Amino acid sequence: PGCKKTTTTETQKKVKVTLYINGTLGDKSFFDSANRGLEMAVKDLGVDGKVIEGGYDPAKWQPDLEQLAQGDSEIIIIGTWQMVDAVTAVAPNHPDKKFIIFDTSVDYSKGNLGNVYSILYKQNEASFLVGALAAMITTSNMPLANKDKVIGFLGGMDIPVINDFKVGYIQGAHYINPDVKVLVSYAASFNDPAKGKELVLAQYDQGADIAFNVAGETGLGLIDAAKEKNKYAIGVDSDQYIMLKDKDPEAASHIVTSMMKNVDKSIYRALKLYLEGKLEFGKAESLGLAEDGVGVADNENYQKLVPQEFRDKVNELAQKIIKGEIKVDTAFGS
Amino acid sequence: MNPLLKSILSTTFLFSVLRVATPIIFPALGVAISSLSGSTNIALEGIMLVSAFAGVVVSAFTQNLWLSLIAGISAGVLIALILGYFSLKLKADIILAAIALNLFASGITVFLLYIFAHDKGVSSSLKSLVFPIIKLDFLSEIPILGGILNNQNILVYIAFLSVAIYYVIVFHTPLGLKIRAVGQNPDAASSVGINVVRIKLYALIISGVFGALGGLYLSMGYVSWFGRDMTAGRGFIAIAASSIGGNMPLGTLLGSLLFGIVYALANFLAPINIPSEIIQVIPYIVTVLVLTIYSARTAKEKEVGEE
Amino acid sequence: MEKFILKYFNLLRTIIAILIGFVISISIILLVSKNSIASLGYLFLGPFGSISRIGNIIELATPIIFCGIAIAIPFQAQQFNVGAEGTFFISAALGTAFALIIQKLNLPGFVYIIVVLTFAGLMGALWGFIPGYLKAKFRANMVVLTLMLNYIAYFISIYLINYHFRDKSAGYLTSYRLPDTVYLKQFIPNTRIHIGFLIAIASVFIAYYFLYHTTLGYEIRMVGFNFHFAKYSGINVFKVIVLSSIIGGIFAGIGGMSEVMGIHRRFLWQSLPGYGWDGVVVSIIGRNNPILIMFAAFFLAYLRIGGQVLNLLSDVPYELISVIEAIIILLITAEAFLENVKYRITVQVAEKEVLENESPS
Amino acid sequence: MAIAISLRDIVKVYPNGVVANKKVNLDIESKTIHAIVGENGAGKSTLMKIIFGMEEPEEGKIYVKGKMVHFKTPMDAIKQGIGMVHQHLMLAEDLTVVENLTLGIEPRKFMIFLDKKEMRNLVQSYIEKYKIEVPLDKKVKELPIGVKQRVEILKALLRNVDILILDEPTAVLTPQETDVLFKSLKELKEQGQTIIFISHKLKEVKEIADKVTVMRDGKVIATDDASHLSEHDIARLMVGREVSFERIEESKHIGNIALKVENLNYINREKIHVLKNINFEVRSGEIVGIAGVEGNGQTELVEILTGLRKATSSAVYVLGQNIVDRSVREIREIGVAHIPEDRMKNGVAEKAKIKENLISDRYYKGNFSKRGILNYQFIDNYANELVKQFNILTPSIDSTVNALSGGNIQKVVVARELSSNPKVIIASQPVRGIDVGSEELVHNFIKNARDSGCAVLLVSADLDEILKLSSRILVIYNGEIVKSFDKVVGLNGVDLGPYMLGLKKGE
Ligand SMILES: Nc1ncnc2c1ncn2[C@@H]1O[C@H](COP(=O)(O)OP(=O)(O)OP(=O)(O)O)[C@@H](O)[C@H]1O
Ligand SMILES: Nc1ncnc2c1ncn2[C@@H]1O[C@H](COP(=O)(O)OP(=O)(O)OP(=O)(O)O)[C@@H](O)[C@H]1O
Ligand SMILES: [Mg+2]
Ligand SMILES: [Mg+2]
Repeated sequence: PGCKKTTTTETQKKVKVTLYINGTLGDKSFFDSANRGLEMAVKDLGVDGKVIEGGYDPAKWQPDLEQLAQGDSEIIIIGTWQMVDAVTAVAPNHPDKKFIIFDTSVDYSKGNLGNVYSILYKQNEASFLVGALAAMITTSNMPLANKDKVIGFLGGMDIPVINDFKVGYIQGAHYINPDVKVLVSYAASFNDPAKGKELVLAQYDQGADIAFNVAGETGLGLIDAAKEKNKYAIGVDSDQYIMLKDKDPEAASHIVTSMMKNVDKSIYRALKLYLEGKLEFGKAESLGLAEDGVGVADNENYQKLVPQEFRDKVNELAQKIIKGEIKVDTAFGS
Repeated sequence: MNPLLKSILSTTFLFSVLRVATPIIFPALGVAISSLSGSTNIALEGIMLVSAFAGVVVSAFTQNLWLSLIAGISAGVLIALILGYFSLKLKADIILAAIALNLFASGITVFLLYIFAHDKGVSSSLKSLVFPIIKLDFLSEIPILGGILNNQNILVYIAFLSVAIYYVIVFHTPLGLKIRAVGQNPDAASSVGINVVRIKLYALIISGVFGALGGLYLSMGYVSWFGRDMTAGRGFIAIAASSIGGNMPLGTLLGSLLFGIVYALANFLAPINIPSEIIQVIPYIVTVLVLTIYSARTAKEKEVGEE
Repeated sequence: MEKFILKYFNLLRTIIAILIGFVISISIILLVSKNSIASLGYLFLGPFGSISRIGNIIELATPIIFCGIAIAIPFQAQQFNVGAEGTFFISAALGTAFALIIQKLNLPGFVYIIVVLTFAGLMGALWGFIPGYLKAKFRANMVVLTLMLNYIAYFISIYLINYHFRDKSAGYLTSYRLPDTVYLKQFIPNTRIHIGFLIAIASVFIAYYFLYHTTLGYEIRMVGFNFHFAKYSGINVFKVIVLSSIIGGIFAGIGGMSEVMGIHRRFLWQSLPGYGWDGVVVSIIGRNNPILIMFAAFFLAYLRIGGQVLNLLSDVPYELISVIEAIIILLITAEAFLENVKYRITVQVAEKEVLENESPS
Repeated sequence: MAIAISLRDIVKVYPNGVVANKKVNLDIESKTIHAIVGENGAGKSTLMKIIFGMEEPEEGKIYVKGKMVHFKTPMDAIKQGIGMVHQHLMLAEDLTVVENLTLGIEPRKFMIFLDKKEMRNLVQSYIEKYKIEVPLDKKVKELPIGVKQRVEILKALLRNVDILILDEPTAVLTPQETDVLFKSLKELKEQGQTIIFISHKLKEVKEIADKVTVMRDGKVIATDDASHLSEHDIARLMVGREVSFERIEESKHIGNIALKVENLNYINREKIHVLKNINFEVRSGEIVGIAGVEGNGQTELVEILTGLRKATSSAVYVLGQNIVDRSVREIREIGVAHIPEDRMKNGVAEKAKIKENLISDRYYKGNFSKRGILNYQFIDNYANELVKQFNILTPSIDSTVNALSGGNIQKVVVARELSSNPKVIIASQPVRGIDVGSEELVHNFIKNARDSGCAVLLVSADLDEILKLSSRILVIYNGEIVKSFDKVVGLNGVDLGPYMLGLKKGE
């Protein structure tokens, strides 16, 4: 079960890329997604990729990064705001190395970060869309909808990255109908699916008929709850319907759509640009609906469950956001 | 009526109490029986984890519930046996051995998960069975109780049955008598020819069985997959539950139900608009209070005759 | 020869246990690694591979030493207080908050540092007081109390940072950065070894001296040996139980804040970091003796850094590293391991000395 | 006569290197009562544990009824018909008497369930057979110590043994209880049991034993018929010198009142009136003995006088100061020393060093420490001095107490208490489990303390001890002082007995 590819016999030198995860794989969220992006790049772009799980002890991250910078990787990919301090400290000492940091940005005014490229995602924009969709569904007469105007949100922790989803979601829901009530629960854990399920069951009991999970593994409990209570669920980060449809078709059938945060695509894109010599280091890029950094999953189930008019409305709202006609709030800097 | 209040007063709330309490009742019984034998078993966390994992994997590959049950129990018992071997035979500190085993369980399950499911988080790529939900028609006739008791997972009923089994083992079998004797005074027990190490090992094995059922419930009842570290501290909460209950059957059940109630309450209260940390902390504060009040009442203090 | 073996038996046993642990680890690595020889090197020699890695060992040992002492002091009084985890955490959170609040005073660095560390120590004492008092007064079970208090400390800390001191520019739960003046200096180039490490080492000797050379330390140990006896002798058991928890809390509190002030420079934990449990591990391995605890902490840190290097440079999966660590810990405390050998040697020595000098009656 | 047990060249080395038995040879004849005596630490208990399979010898052979055996666990010994009552009680305190008695041999129902009725029947039948009365359904912790001892004996008999080892069974018994026990033992012998009996009370040995073996320093130094040996002979063999059993000289100087107890009452948690209106005083220079069958309130009285327990109502004056509501430490500082009844529970910290045990009441004062820092140099010298003075058998003051024999542990307690320059000594069973040589030593220390002006309150169930030391005697029964004897010379057990048993009352 090695994750490392050895390249001793290659004639042409491949670009070595290391993805360092300040946590572990299996989060069903951006770490897994980033890994997918790297795998895509290994396959299609022929880079030499390696992924390293750093674990959850923050004290280790900076030394690890330093080690990697001293190693033979040309590009080091890291993610999340928690790595900002580390990369800000390490990158200036290794001008020959390139760093890509996703889901956050370094502060370029701190100087000498010309070898760092930052990727940001406007998860609030896509969350706005699923919020709007949820509001339309709860007020509809779709088979599993009830007459209460209540929708649910399950967050992993009460922190800005999570609340950025929440803010967009609520704004989207209220854009459709200001009377819709949004139940918000936090699990205080990203890996307690049993608790996630319990929290959402309670939301369904309190009148919600659709709920949106932004809680990593904990969020998988939401989908189970939807299956058990026969309600709707909204996936996150990846297309969770596609992920589940073979393994648990019944649960998958409750997922109306997923709010996609395309970490994988963005990393693939960055590496591709790099190989083409077009990636601009020393700056941050913000990827929203317009850049396909985020989106709403469009799959067979979405088409089957959600009426055409709702889907049209979602598309229409997306266009408005892209054009700037709707400004979506954010939890950052608030 | 306020929908929140309405839902708390409903049968669904009590229904969920039982469901939430179940993965605490099992390990709490496990903690209780090993405590009676004189071992502090804080390895329930690890025991539950390996059982939850083994159950799902075997279920996915055999599609046979019985085999998964056997696999889950065997895995839990195996951890208990390792704990017993090190703490009883090799005289390792049992707390330390348990900490090491919890670490071990957490690592090995994720490692094997990756091998079997090619995923380091959840086993959703493995199609696991779940233990059935029991529909008892006669129960639905009973007004409120029916709503609470009916349609629960079979393991919820088994949890309650386990409390009774625990009672019988402890108070009505020679093994139970020996376990209590060994726990109170091992020298006394060995002076009548009882093999103290063996009895403690039996208690740990039983503890492993209870813990395993708790683990199986998490991965094959509560949800239908294994997730890394999915026990999320329930093995530690179980220590509190059995301690509140003085390791006695009814007490341990009540202790676990107390947790079930406060957790379920916290879940139901979660959507109201106060900081989640404040709601999340409630169960733990309640435990400290209950434990303190309970201890104050039974304090040996007065017996010693001092203030 | 036999006498020599007997004298150093415990040391020898530990070394053999560790060697067996290593052999098992090696087997695991041979099994899973494509490049096993290199992997072994990473695991065992990696930690000494460079100044910065040696630094890593010391950096990691620092909080473990603090927590080890924090656990050992109540353990010496037979109070199974596993609350260092929560105390470490909440003291760091409160200390960070305090440091940020008094930032405006523009205290000179040295004073600022002392004030903040003292405050954190006090908070640790306060948090340690709770289980100590509840146990002494109401006989509540210490293990359970402190387990629960760890969760409570966690939620209070997260609440405090999240709602009152969160860095608004950060997407994550993290406090504002502390002002530079309050940093504990990292004094060895290429490492993050900071003044906190020196405080930890000083704490080891202070705690050792405290336990074995002061009257309060004596009282703590006597209560631990037999509290009926302590009470009968006139020792105030109530006071000792409470004080042992408080003093343990002080070390955990200072440890938590030193980690913030020396390494992270902000409060950034989102979950309990586990140093308190490491403290339990080293405290038990070190038999509650601060000096031995220090060595145990270095050893545990060495193992972890070896794992970290292995993780970075080899193909051995991350999870197996904790499996290896678990196996080594299990073996280390196996007291009865080789007990037979020791016994046989003891008998030989004793028989030689005693019986042969006696004329059989 | 047939030999029940035969030991050949038994050597036992404890893991700490102590050689407790050094090539012991011993034959026990069937159907006799065979006493084993010897100083504290002579290796008696160790030898018995070897016979009972609790310790394995390093060398030597054991024959039971002619057959060589290798016991690994007590179960093996029990199977060969050997039972043992240990020096320290071996009962599970929270279990009932029936549960304790049938532990390991429980009658079953349907193979796996306890047959509780049959359990009681079984016990009942043995109670009738051996006439040893015990309550069936009480928890052991609720029983007085004498009854616990009976439970122990019954427990051994219940396992159908024919060789019964009793390690100091009378140390905790009253004379009356001892009498009852001895009657049972004689009866048992008649019924064909072989009994090995260990005691430090030579009078008892003379009374009941057929044979006596004397051990010293891990070896057997003599075995003979009991009738051939006088108490003095045995004592001389044991300690290698003459030992006096005479009453100590009268005190020369009786001073002021040092301890005064007025209207002391104590009602315990179960609402039982344990002590009723106790009034007495002890003057400096005198020893007042409190005689009584154990469990008549002595424990509570001593604990109240030493601050370990709060009385319901009382006035207690030590040297004129009222000590009600004072802490243990304050009471000790006024000058009260306390030799506790249960040395293992209160008297020592087993796993602490001897020197640490010797300073537990004074570590914080004088030269022992300064400003909270212990002065080990002083402490070491001090402890070495006490070890020498009180003849404590140990390789070093740094040894832990649990490696000492029972008697030497008692000496540690006595050494600490008597060396604190007390004005009042409250001594509970001060020589319990101590060999005759050391007993004399301890008694001498108490006497010297008295002569230097100390007031001594001696609480003991051992009438010989009371009669040997006391200047005055109070008899306690059922929480009341039922009689006081102001003249002791010429008194004997027969005079006290009726009061102790509550048959007689009055001034
Ligand atoms: N009378 C008392 N006075 C002071 N402390 C006491 C008293 N009784 C018990 N304790 C405390 O309780 C400890 C052990 O007592 P016990 O075994 O009865 O309690 P426990 O609940 O098992 O303890 P723990 O919480 O440590 O597991 C002692 O070390 C002492 O600290
Ligand atoms: N478990 C043990 N570990 C180490 N040494 C021991 C142990 N038990 C007894 N000893 C030592 O062995 C020797 C014999 O002890 P033993 O208990 O057999 O004496 P004893 O004759 O029964 O004395 P007493 O009359 O005081 O009960 C003593 O020196 C004692 O210190
Ligand atoms: Mg609706
Ligand atoms: Mg003895």
